[in-house]
Amino acid sequence: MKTLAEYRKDFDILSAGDYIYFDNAATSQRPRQVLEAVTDFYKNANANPMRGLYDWSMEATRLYEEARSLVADFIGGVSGEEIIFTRNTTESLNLVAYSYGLENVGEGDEIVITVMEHHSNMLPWQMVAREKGAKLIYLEPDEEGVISKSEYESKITDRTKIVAIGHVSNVMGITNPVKEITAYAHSKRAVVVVDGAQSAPHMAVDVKDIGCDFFAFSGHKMMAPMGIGVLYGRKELLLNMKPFLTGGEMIEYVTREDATYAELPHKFEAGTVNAAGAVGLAEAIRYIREVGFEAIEAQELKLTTLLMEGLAKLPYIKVYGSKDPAKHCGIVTFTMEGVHPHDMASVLNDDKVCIRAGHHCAQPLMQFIGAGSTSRASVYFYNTEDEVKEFLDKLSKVREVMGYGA
Amino acid sequence: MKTLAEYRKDFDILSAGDYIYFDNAATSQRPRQVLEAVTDFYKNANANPMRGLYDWSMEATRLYEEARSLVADFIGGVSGEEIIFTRNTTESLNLVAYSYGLENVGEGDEIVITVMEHHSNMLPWQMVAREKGAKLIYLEPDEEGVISKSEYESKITDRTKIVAIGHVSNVMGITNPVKEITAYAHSKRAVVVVDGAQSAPHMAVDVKDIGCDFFAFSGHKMMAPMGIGVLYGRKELLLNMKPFLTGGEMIEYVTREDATYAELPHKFEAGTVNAAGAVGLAEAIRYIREVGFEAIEAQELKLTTLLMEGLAKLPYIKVYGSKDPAKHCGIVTFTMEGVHPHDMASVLNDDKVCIRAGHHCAQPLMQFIGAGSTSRASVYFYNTEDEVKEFLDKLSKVREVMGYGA
Amino acid sequence: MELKQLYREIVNEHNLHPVHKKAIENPDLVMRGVNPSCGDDITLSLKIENGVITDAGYEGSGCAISQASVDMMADQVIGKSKDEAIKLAGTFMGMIKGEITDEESIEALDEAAALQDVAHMPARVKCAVLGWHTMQEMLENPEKAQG
Amino acid sequence: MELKQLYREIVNEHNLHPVHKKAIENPDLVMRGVNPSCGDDITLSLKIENGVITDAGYEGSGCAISQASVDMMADQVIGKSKDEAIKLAGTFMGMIKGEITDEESIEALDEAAALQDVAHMPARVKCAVLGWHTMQEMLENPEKAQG
Ligand SMILES: Cc1ncc(COP(=O)(O)O)c(C=O)c1O
Ligand SMILES: Cc1ncc(COP(=O)(O)O)c(C=O)c1O
Repeated sequence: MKTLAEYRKDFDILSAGDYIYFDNAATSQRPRQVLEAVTDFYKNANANPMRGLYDWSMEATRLYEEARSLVADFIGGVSGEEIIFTRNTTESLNLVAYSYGLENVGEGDEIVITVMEHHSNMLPWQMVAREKGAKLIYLEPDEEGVISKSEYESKITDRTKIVAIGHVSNVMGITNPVKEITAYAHSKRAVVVVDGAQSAPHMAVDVKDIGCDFFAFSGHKMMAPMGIGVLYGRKELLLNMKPFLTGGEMIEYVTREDATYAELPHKFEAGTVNAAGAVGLAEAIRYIREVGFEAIEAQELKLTTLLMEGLAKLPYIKVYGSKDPAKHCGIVTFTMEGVHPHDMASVLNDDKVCIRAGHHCAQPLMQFIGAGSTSRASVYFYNTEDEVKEFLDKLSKVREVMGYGA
Repeated sequence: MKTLAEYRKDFDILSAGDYIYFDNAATSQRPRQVLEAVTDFYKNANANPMRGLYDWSMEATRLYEEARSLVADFIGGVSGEEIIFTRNTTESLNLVAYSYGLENVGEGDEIVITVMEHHSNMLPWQMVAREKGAKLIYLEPDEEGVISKSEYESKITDRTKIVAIGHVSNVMGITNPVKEITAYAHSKRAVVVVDGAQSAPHMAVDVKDIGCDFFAFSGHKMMAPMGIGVLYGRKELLLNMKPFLTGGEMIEYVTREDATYAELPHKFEAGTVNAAGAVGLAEAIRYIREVGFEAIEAQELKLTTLLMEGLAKLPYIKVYGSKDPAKHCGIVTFTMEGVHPHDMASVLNDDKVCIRAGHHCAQPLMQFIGAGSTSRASVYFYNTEDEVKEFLDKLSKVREVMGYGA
Repeated sequence: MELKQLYREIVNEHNLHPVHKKAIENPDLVMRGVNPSCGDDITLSLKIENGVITDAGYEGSGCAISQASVDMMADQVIGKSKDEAIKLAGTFMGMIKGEITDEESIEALDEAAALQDVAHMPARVKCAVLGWHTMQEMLENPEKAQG
Repeated sequence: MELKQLYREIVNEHNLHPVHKKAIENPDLVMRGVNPSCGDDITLSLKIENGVITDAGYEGSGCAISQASVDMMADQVIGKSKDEAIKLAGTFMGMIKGEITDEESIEALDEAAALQDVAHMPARVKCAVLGWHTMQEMLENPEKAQG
């Protein structure tokens, strides 16, 4: 079995440079194996899948559908018909908003989301609420980032048609009780959409166990190429939904007036598919399985603990969310007294440390926690303790650079 | 300067195998340079573009925006603000249908398309017509595939709000008079959408010269990776359009109720962008420029001429569209008496020849020309005369295999 | 069997000189079967007396594999009971999908067993099973098959 | 200039001990300037007499670069005519975008010239120009700047 240090060597960008990459919640790095899987696809079997009657196209189709099966398996053994390939989480969530939301939400109905949502799981619901005259209700977390039972039980009601909730917050790192919320929402006959962008890369996900109706995630945050994402949807719901994008590959018959649509999941995949992207995602899943979520979680916890312990020693640093590193999913958001996050990020960049600063596509959460802007360090399993130590060391010098003496 | 034979060596899949790939209208092959540009991106500057304050993210942003400028230049020197990156032509056309069509077409209005359209430039307009109670009007070509002046002048009227037309038909190979149609449509104050999926890879396109309002194409048909496409839109129109997909990266401010949107073109690019795909598209454009459209068109004409001359000698073959090879853009669609196209494709595949058989995502055109299904051979500049000869030789033996004697 | 050999030795004969490509008199069950991606489109008719298929015919068009397959099927099922025919259809579809490979089961298909190699041509699977699938549908759900 | 040096030698002083970060009395022009992606948010006030800027002040919050830049700008433009100020803003923005590089033009910016290296930090360009852009806007379109 390879050690984590050996896995790290699969990432040329990490081995090559002297950069510390702590912006994994934005996008991950890709191991050589994934890049090679994509290149091999183009070198050996590149063709437009789905319709060709020749070897390359059949092989491309096989690889694409194999990727679908692997994804179906990866999120808990659902059926391949329930897996739709999209570009990213954002497109997956928009698909649900347009094809399910606009059709099933009416005037006076309610849609429940949380104030922690990424804009991608917020704006589509604002759109549905606006178009349909429905009300958008926000769940609010406590200090530690937790959505309490009384919070969701008081706001999810018989009027609720859709509950859309992030599995893991990209700012607080907290894992929301999606299973409990789903059970409660289902008791009110609401449909539940889970934004898994920040969970799928970091923990074993079982959508059947969660019980949710839709689950969305992005390949690029879990070592797959950019440009490939996933939407899981329960078959029963997908069957009754109108297509979203229309065009080639998603039809059975087309006449001048109308069309009948292809079977699931093709009904939702219009146009030439990103087969190479799907092949890359399949390879990323194989890679994750080889490393194993146990090892991934253990390393992330070790790094997060070290990070939070180090930050706690700096009196001018404020960390958001839970005090427990195990509840951060590798994501630590913080501010430094007197130093704007953008200046901090620039100074750290000068030391070849990559962190994110800003609103993290979660402006309402920033308003809620009363911070205009914050800094975020997010790790993945290929990061090291040495990197965390070096980061803390560099960070402790930022205030001096910013004129606050030593 | 490299010869075409030398360029061909850049395509590992073509050099490696003994396959004749004549399904270029479905998707092209990619040269090593494009695959390497993508891999290099991931190896050197991979990060989520647009928001990062560190070197990798700034470099990723620079490369992504450089790709945009190159695309803007490639289609005739428009502004980068007018270039929206999408997944493919299908998504580009859906964007126009949803964000422009649904807002600007009303009951009793008319949308004019042609019966030759690919489903991707047909179903979105059927959707708009259905949702809005508008009428979808079909332009019909003559025997040679030509849309005559009287045809479009009689059907584009004051009631026409949108004219959506393929630049080059993916079945007939004919180039439609998009410039003339645009001028006429504009005189009726209709907006013109051009589907450039089959033109952009094969000829110099100048959208300003055409005068159209929107122009859509796919990277994967012009040697770029799968998963990246383009929509050009006139700034004036884009400015007034609502966003299509919503989420991260396309906003300025978000409150709990509402959001204000980012400037063009970001307003239309929600979620993590496919920067690596854009980088691949940029490299493909550089590659096309190096080869040159003159050389590309000359080679395609040579091959098409040889192909059509050869087909003309086989009495049981019927070719669709113009008799003039120069009017086929490398696309030749045909049928063989007594042999179903699917059987033909299977038999040819047994001889390692890749052609497409079926309805080519253009069922209404199939009904119009009275063929349930046809075969299509489509070439690109990297194909050779030897391949055409071998193809003709193999083709001439198909009827024997299918039981028609020698 | 190699593809060209399959055409030459089996498929062409049934495709070019079908025995059952015709309307039959007073059919008891009639059903249309369509394969949209290929354009194959057949209408299958069965005559059934005392639970036994006494005649079978089809009309329509499609690729050689779909036509030959349905012609062979008609050959096979005439004289068989409904249940036997349903079972045979299951065997055929299992074979084509590569799920049934034991010789004994496959031998029961007689001449149609020759299509086994279509299992290696995923793009043609739908063509090969069209007739069989249609027959299974109409025997299992006779209420859907107009008489 | 290296980034840390830039902070230490120029930016910090203006950021931590700004001279003009205050309301001015009876301003003639007031305008808010916002940089949504960063959250920088300032309100700039100018007092203008006979076409000459006689006082300038700002309030709000933002990163050190945006704050220092506007503070230096205020220093620079007090005593200058509206036209000179507009021209200076053009020079500053040209310098930051890397379009103006000749020393002579840049020297006119006095201390603000030190921000030239922000041209190599694309992500910070918007921070550096916020104040200048706002001033240019309000001088060119005084009707938009409430008094
Ligand atoms: C004319 C035409 N329009 C649209 C498309 C759709 O392109 P894509 O599948 O890349 O979205 C194609 C190709 O399949 C085409 O040939
Ligand atoms: C929680 C969450 N949801 C949604 C997204 C959007 O993902 P993408 O940009 O890949 O569509 C992200 C990441 O940016 C995220 O962190």
